[in-house]
Amino acid sequence: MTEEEALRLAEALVFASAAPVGARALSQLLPDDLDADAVLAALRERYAGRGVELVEAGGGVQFRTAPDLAPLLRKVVEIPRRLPRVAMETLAIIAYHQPVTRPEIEEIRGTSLSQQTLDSLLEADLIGPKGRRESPGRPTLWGTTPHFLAQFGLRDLRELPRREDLLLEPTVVAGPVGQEVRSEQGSPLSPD
Amino acid sequence: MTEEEALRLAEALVFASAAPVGARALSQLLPDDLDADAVLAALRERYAGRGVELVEAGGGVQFRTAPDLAPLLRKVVEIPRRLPRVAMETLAIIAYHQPVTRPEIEEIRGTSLSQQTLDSLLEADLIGPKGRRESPGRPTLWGTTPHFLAQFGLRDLRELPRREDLLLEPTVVAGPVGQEVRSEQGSPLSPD
Amino acid sequence: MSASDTDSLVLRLEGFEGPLDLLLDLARTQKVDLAKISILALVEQYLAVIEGARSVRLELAADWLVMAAWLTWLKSRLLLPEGAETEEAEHAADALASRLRDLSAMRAAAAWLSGLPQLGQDVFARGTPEDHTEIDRSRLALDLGSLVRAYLQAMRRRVRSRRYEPRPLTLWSVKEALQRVAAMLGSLPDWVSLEQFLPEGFGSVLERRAALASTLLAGLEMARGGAVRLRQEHEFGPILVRRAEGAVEEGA
Repeated sequence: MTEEEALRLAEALVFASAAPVGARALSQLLPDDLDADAVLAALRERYAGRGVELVEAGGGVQFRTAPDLAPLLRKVVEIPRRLPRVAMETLAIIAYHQPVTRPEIEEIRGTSLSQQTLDSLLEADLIGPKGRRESPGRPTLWGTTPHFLAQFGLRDLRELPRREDLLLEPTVVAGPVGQEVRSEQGSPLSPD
Repeated sequence: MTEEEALRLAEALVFASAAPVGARALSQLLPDDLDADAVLAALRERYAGRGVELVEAGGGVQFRTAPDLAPLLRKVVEIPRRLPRVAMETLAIIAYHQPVTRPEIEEIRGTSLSQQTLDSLLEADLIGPKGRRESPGRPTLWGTTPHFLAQFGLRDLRELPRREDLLLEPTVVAGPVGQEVRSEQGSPLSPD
Repeated sequence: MSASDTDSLVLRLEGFEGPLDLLLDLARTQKVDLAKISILALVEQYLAVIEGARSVRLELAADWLVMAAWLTWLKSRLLLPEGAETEEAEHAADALASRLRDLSAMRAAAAWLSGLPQLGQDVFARGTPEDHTEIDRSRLALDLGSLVRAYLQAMRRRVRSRRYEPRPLTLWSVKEALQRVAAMLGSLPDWVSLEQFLPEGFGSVLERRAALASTLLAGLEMARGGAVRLRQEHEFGPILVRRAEGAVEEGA
């Protein structure tokens, strides 16, 4: 198999799949002397700057439309509703504190979590149950799903910004105080 | 918009659309001086001989895997079958309410349960008979199998998220309607 | 904070997701690093807002008031001269600042996530993915998430379709007791225990007690009207009934 043939095959494989495709799935199709990662890298290069690009997300690669075309495409492609702010905050808390129980989420937000919010995240397949905490009442632990990574175009959870970096908020720091670096980090749960 | 930009847009549009894209749909996004047919023709040419090709289908164009690659892909892409929604709901109800009779499942779902659904769960070895209820007609009791636990990666049934963690009760039990539901939600075998 | 700011906060109170949300917003208006906010100033602002809101709407949710009470305690301790209690308060103040930092970080994380190009919103996957699988019926894609979702769906549909029907009342009423006592009275020669008037066949202890209470009420009612006399020999002893001939005697 030539390199060009490998490229064709990888292109077809990734194009056909509804979910991100891992290098391992490709390597099963390739002869031993061809490296799947290298083939995918060459494929990405070929699509760079095109209307459809190869991006890494959720443990594999996937073709996606270029972000700059979104305004035009939204006119013709059907778009699901965006998640409301509360759901996004809850999702962020679950992403950063996972595995986490419902009372812990409520503690961090300082308010109760509505059925609707949890439902919307479950239904969007962004979160899922991750076992139980071995503490009184054995509450369910929640965490993010692989689809969460795919949805936001993240390779893995380590791509989330570190919490201490998030705290350098440009909105709070008015004026050119940007260099101020804070090393300390709020504890995830500080009980009263 | 340059011709190259039009090509990018056409590529993204055809890629993202759930149905074949006609020249007219594309022309709505293009400036007047660009001919949609010409753009699609150029796009087809660009993809000629590649792993994915632009083909005519159903009054428009669509990307399709190159015919010679399809047999190669057929072996690899494994998409496990999903249970239909009705079967999944039935399975969930059996998991949470077992041992449970068919009329009880129908009562909970508020609709009759087809033999086909029950058969599909039996065939998949996800449920099995668990004796009979000692009541008129001696209906069969259904419960989940050990294979059910293995399929969902559970050690035992206590690993299922508890119903109260799913937030069913706190909001549902608002007023007399909820109370009525709650009292029947308890295990069917346990008297009040 | 100026008076007009306070007013607008009062009006916006319903827009806040609980006390912590409001506190964070107030901390932001101090326009400094969250690590350097003045807890005292924050407490005063919060209390001012809550006080203002109470003058407009008396019914303020409990958690707002609980937070206000806690902050009042914190403020009083922070104002004390140096001592063990101040130290305790400083710990509490640190904990509050730390919670605000964490919430703030999660806000920022949510904003960061929202800024990412989202699949299906800003970038699109292939609209017509091809399935080259020969469907292998031996494998099922089962995950706990979809099981739980299915269960929620079934239960929610059920709640929607359910109607409330009150249970029929099975308790022996005073009216029924009155009729029964009146009907039986004529055939009684002498004092009899009140319990003799109870109907037969109760399902539960509760029903029997309710019937006894109704019968006692019926007896008292009839005694007041002079139709019967009631007597009780000693405390908790049986209550006796007979037809009245003269003066009415009160039951003990």
